[in-house]
Amino acid sequence: MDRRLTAYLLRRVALAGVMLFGLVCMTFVIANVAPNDPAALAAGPDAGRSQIEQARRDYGLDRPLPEQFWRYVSGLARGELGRSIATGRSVGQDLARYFPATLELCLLAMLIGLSVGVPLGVLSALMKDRWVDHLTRIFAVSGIALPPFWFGLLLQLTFATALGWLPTSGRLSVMTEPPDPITGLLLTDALLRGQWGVFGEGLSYILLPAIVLSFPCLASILRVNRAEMVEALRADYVMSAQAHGVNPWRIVCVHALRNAMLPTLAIIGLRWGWMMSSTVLVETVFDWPGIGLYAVSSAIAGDFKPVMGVTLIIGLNFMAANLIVDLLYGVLDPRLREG
Amino acid sequence: MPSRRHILGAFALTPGTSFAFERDGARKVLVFSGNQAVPVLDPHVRYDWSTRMVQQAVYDALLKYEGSPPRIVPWLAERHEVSADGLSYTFHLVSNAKFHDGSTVDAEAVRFSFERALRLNAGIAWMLKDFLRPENIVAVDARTVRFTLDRPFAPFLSYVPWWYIVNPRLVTANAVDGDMGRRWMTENAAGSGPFKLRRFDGNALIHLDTVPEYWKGWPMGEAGRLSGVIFRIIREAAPRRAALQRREADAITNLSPDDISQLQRLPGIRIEDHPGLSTFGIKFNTQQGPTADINLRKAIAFAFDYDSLITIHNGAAVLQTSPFPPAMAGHIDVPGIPRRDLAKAREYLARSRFPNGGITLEYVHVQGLEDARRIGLSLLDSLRALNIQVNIVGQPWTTMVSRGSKPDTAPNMTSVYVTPVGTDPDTVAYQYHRDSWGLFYGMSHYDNPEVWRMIEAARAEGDHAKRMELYAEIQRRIVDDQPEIFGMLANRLWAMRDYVKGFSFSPVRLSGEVDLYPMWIDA
Amino acid sequence: MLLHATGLEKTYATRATAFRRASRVAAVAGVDISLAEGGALGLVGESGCGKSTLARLLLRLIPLSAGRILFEGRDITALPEAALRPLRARMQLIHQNPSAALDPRLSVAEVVAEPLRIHGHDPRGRVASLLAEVGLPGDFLHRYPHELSGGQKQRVCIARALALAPRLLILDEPTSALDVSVQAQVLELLAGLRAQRGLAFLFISHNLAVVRQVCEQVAVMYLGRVVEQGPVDAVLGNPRHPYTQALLASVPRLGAAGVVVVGEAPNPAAPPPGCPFHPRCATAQEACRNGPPPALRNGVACHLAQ
Amino acid sequence: MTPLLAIQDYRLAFDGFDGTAHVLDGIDLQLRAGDTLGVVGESGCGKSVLARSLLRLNPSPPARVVSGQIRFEAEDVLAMPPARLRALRGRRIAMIFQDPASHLNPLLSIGTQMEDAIRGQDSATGRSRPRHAARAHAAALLSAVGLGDAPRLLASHPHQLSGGMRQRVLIAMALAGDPALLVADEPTTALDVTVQAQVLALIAELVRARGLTLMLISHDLGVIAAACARTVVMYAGNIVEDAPTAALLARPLHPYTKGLLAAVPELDRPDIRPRGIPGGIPSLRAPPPGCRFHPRCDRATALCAAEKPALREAIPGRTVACHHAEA
Amino acid sequence: MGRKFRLALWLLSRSFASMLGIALVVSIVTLALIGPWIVPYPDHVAGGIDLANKLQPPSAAHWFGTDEVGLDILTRVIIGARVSLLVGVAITLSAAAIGVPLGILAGLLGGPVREAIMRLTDLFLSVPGLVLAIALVAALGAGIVNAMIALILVWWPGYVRLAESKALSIRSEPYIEAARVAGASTARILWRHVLPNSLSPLIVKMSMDIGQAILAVASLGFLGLGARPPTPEWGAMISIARGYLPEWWWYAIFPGAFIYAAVLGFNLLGDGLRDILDPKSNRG
Repeated sequence: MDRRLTAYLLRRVALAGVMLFGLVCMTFVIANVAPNDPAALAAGPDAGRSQIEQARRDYGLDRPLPEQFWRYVSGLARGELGRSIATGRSVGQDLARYFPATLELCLLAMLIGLSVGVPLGVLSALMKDRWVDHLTRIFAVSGIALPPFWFGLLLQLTFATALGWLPTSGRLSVMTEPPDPITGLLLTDALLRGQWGVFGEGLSYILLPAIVLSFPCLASILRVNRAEMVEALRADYVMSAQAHGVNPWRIVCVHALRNAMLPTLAIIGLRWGWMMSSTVLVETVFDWPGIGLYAVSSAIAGDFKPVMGVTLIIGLNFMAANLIVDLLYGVLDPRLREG
Repeated sequence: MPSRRHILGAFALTPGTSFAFERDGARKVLVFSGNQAVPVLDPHVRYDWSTRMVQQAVYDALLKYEGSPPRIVPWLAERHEVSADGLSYTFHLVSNAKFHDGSTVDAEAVRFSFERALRLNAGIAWMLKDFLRPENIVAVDARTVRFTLDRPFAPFLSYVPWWYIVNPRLVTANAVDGDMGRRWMTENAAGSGPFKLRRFDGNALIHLDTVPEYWKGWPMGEAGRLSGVIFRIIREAAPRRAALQRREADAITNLSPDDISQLQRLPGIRIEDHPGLSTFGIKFNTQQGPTADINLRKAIAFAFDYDSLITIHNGAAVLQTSPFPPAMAGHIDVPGIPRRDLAKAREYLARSRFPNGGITLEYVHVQGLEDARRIGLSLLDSLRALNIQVNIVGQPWTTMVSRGSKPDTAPNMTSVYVTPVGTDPDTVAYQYHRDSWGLFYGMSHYDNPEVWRMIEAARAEGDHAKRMELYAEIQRRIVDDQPEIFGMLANRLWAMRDYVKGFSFSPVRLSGEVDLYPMWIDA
Repeated sequence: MLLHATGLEKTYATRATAFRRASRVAAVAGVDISLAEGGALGLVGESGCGKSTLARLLLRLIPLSAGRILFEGRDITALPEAALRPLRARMQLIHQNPSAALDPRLSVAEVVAEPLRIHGHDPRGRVASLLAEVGLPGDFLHRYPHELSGGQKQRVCIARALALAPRLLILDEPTSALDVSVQAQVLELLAGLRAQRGLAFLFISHNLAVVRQVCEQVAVMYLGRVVEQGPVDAVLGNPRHPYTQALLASVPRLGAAGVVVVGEAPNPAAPPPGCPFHPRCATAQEACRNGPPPALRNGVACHLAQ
Repeated sequence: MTPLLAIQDYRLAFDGFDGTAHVLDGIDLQLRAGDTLGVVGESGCGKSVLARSLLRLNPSPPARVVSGQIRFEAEDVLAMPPARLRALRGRRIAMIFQDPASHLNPLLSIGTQMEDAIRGQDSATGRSRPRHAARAHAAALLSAVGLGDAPRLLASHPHQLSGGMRQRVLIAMALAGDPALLVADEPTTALDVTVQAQVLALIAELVRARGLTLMLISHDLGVIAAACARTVVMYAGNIVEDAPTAALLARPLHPYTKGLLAAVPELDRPDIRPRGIPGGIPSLRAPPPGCRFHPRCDRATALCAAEKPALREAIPGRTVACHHAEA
Repeated sequence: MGRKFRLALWLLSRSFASMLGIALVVSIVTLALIGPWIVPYPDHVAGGIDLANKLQPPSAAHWFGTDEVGLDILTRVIIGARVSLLVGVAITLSAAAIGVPLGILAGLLGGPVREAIMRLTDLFLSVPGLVLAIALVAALGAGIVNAMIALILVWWPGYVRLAESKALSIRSEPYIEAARVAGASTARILWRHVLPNSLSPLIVKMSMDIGQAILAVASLGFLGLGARPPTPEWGAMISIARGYLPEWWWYAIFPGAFIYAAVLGFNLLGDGLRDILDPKSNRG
């Protein structure tokens, strides 16, 4: 890695640091505009005044806000994300437990999105203004328009309840012990450990939520890819490749698609963050034990430290995804590589 | 309704045949499912129905509640004595009780556990905190422990079953920074109960193994003993119900009345439907705003459509006839407790500061509580007759409690479920004491010094008959002052496969909580 | 002197990315330009030589890196934008691509009226006469740019530029986007306007024949510098700088192919040392390769031509 | 002898919202092997569309062939099945384009693009050649267009090359299939004048050395004059004049050709003021009846508005489409 | 402009998807406008309950069946269109009203102003929108107004981005230079040239965003953080209805289908408009 790239990376990381601080400030403000009393939550329903005051001291809620903020930020610097008021558990540890589930879900969804979206985009572009194209476009817009929670319920109703092909919710059946973690991603671990049964079962559980989650992303990829393919197929270099008698398949799959994939890549970077964000809906529907469900249940209970933690993790993911996309751009686009 | 049958046939029953209960080797595993997670297992830090169900499975206490009406039976303590002045309680422990690591449950463990709970000052601590100081718990000998209260406290024994005994050796070994093992105990157990933790993921699944050599033995006999129990958290009603139908779960709870009426019709499924102890009331703000006016409160109470409470629950509820639940000692049916009577309602309204209505009142419920929301709709519908608008607001628990802590901010009306943790009437009566002001069950900021005096007196009264007399009067007075709409007691509901045996109901347990110890599968 | 600029320089900095170093590009490097009232100076050179940048520097549309500009004898180098605005009435610009130079949402009448409104004149009546002056009939007033042909659009642009009665017109390749038959019409129009209104032209073009038609003076630019300057007939009839010679020789004549000159203009971000033209120059010598870039003396900037 | 290329009454229309644009309106053109033909005309006259028609590169829709035939080596181009068409493209007819920057794929290396062209030709002729052989052939082609240091060049990407080099690379790719006809569509318009001279010289040299037939499209009569022995003048979708270049320049017959010549400023004759042709190019959606040039023509008569003049041989070896072109 | 308008119509009519979009949007808007006068049970809009009739399947009396307190679902779904449309439009307009001026300012002024605005925008863009909205609504309390505030807060940065990039690209247009040469001030350039020429992509984005805002509000409603009872809101209806699946399927199906139709309509319309007004833009 040369020095320029290192310097660039450092600059981006520093920028990300500033953004994260901004995020922390924002979430902290939100957590504290609420006219609620977290100590009452911490102390439990039947607690008397003495227990509530005890909880207030335990969680440092009796300190002035600037001090609380300082404690939170300095905790972050040490890698601590604070404690959940409702459960007293460390948010960092909770996230470490739930994030792999979400990551696995998002990775699979992205995989589905790419492997369906790109070919459909190409097909649609090749068939521009034919009925295949119209159908694909309506399909693509549907992906964005379908409420994920409703779509999820419909899939559950069809494939789990009516047909009984797939399980309704959860990540594994009750009697299946998850494989010992290597990566923390259940499917990967099952594969690495050669536990095919667990892998198959895990797949049957993740399939529906991953499909629902992938839909908007798939649709975006499809739309961008189609538009860019249409553009690329009209481009002068495609015409000259045709004139030079280059194999038509190669023109589509290499000459045009390579160019169309660049903007598609940018969309993937953007969508990664959105996708993580929409896990709050999908995980709620499918009882998927990830950070989305964690965020929703905490937020509804008025427990904000977990929500702040989830916001930070998703923000971080968003930034990382965009950094990776920028770097990939440099790899794929020779124009960016050298002056 | 043929159409519904048809749907049911299509949606629900097809897969049922291919599933059976879980097995672990030769033994069976019971899968129980509810909606509520168990984030913190520490018995001295937290309790709610799901948490306490698991705590009850892995821990033992000196005494235990059983049956309906609930009785207190000896458990770790084979017997106990109370001194004549009502201050000193002496418990004698059984000889054979062992923690899961093999060490004996001795008097020191009991002392340690009570002290730990009091010092942590969380969870259950409120029950005894004001009467018992840690230094007044003495391990007299290895099998005798004595508690000396600061002042007489009649409900003492009714709380003891919720004070679980933890293994001092394990707790001390895992203490960090003087936290008395709090961090470790969040996800680990140090108990002597009938079950051990096998897998603990408080948000998704808790797998408990039976302890074969449990000191108390197994009521169903060794042959019927389960391999263990899985508590699976399924947050949504529909998939939970589907899980029961597909036999992915053997027993489920947190059911809506409509779920029950649905499941009742299915073969192989049994409904457990029992009168509960939790009261639902709509607390008025008696200090500030329009509802400070007793005539308005009465008007609302007479306008409310009580029958809708029963209809909403498909009949699985009974109306309150007193502030106290019927199962509570000292309960009386208070004569004249309001029922819908629009003429009377209008009469009271005419006497209030708002003779023609024309006001909007806020009705707050905990966000996500379906029943409370629906009752809000019913209230809204009822009060239209008085030309009173209702603004239904769902708020997080924290916000609701924080608002209710002061009369200035407390909502006009707040829907509140209250579950007494013991059978002693003081548990309920004390809600109406000044000390409860601002706590969630004290949101009405009920102000009647005479009632307060009677509550204090009843609390310290040793004579049972006199105590009950006092409580009867307290109930009458409270109904007179109408600090709330006295609502209903919803039935506790479970649905289980018919091969699930050993279920025993006790109203003192919290909403979905079951005693897992006696349960087994007969198939 | 209507316009007198000395030592104009413009360097751009490009930003560094993950894969690219930040660099500085000298688009214009030390150019002196003078234009007399009513004169016409041609600015010729190949693409990227800095002639368009120079035009925008002179109009103060982009910030200068160095140099001094006198317009009507007044130093406008450091004049703030607000103080510059009234002066803009007297120095106008015609763009290369008339399609892009017209706001697609404004009608012809609105386009021509805009400068008048900005400077507080009543546009009524003037617009139609301006259009007539550039040879467009009155029924064009309510048309939109997309309804016009290229030549007509350029006429509208000229009308807009003339609205404020400027003294100086800077024309940035005004006919290169037009067809030959239309180009001749527009050139005729421009020549007529210049004669009638006594305008001064700074006429930028890569087409030497057009410059020779329109201008009295010419400056030849190469890589940000003026390499030869003088009366148009002298420079184009008897070029002294090897680059000017090459440029003239390359033009295909009717009936004769152009003479081939080797190489292409170097990247302005990495100009060659010495005379920037030396890698392509048939007569280059040691001094051309290593010495400093030659300065413009007696109308030519060449180590060998003096 | 059959001509290499024969176009008969070729009409092409573009369908759009505003109606149908009759972009080519009955083109008749023949080309013999070894010809160097220039096609000149102003923007929108249809010269590029005509060039692309030879390889059926006009996207359809919106393009639609209304009538006519294009025969190359006696085979009907318009009726070719896709496989034949691929064998035609690049191998028998090669094409180079106006803007070399946009006609090279920015993301692929020069080597990849050249190899694709070479292998495309191979598969069309049923030959197969290993990758390194294709690469060697690419290097040979590069040196044929005057580009040295092939290995480095093949590894580089289009943006690293200058405009002239890019056009040379495109020419090299056009030569990959050893074509009989080279169609060059404004090959120098985007280039600077010094580079333009280089590229024109290269094309002339290739035509000479390889015995190529050339069809050079340009709006610049100077460029055509430099490279072509014969010139065709197009106006609004019609061929209006077809003559040996020298004769055309010396004595244009069609009024439009005359106007065009008079409008070009001559570098060496500053004393002659160029004159424009009044009016503008007509709309192809609603072209004027009769001769499409008649509204701008100072010699137009009622006949011109009524009847479209056919191409006729006015002088031996020269044809013109004008009612009034005197011999 | 007549030709442009006709061209737009012609292009739209050629696209089946765009026509479908227009049809859906027109239907939803019509329903929203005349809803209160056509619903079969106007009483059921504001919460009168009818427990005797709860959970009735679709029938002649109740085309879409009834809900868990006996309210007519058709009535509530139609009135729900009013709520959703109002909220969607309000969120989009407010977000645009905040974002567009900031973006154009940033694009035109450049320098530190641009840096400040764009960094703030980037910050908000990197925030997971739905999570932030959930947190905000949870903090402020559930309710349609709070949901709107939260969504406006996460929505405006998109408009800054769009307006800025549009302003940047327009800034380098020769006609802006021409205006500067004519002596136009920055404000005049903004108002007369940049804003009108940025309108097309803005209109496209707003059309799409109305759909997305409807979806977002429904999502919050689904999580129990949207409209309060008795306000009929599609997402909140599904939130309750999911507890009644699968037996009482009609309760969840109809509100969901309406959300889908509404969002689909606005997105297809936006897509169609983009093809006409703004063909070169990227389609995220």
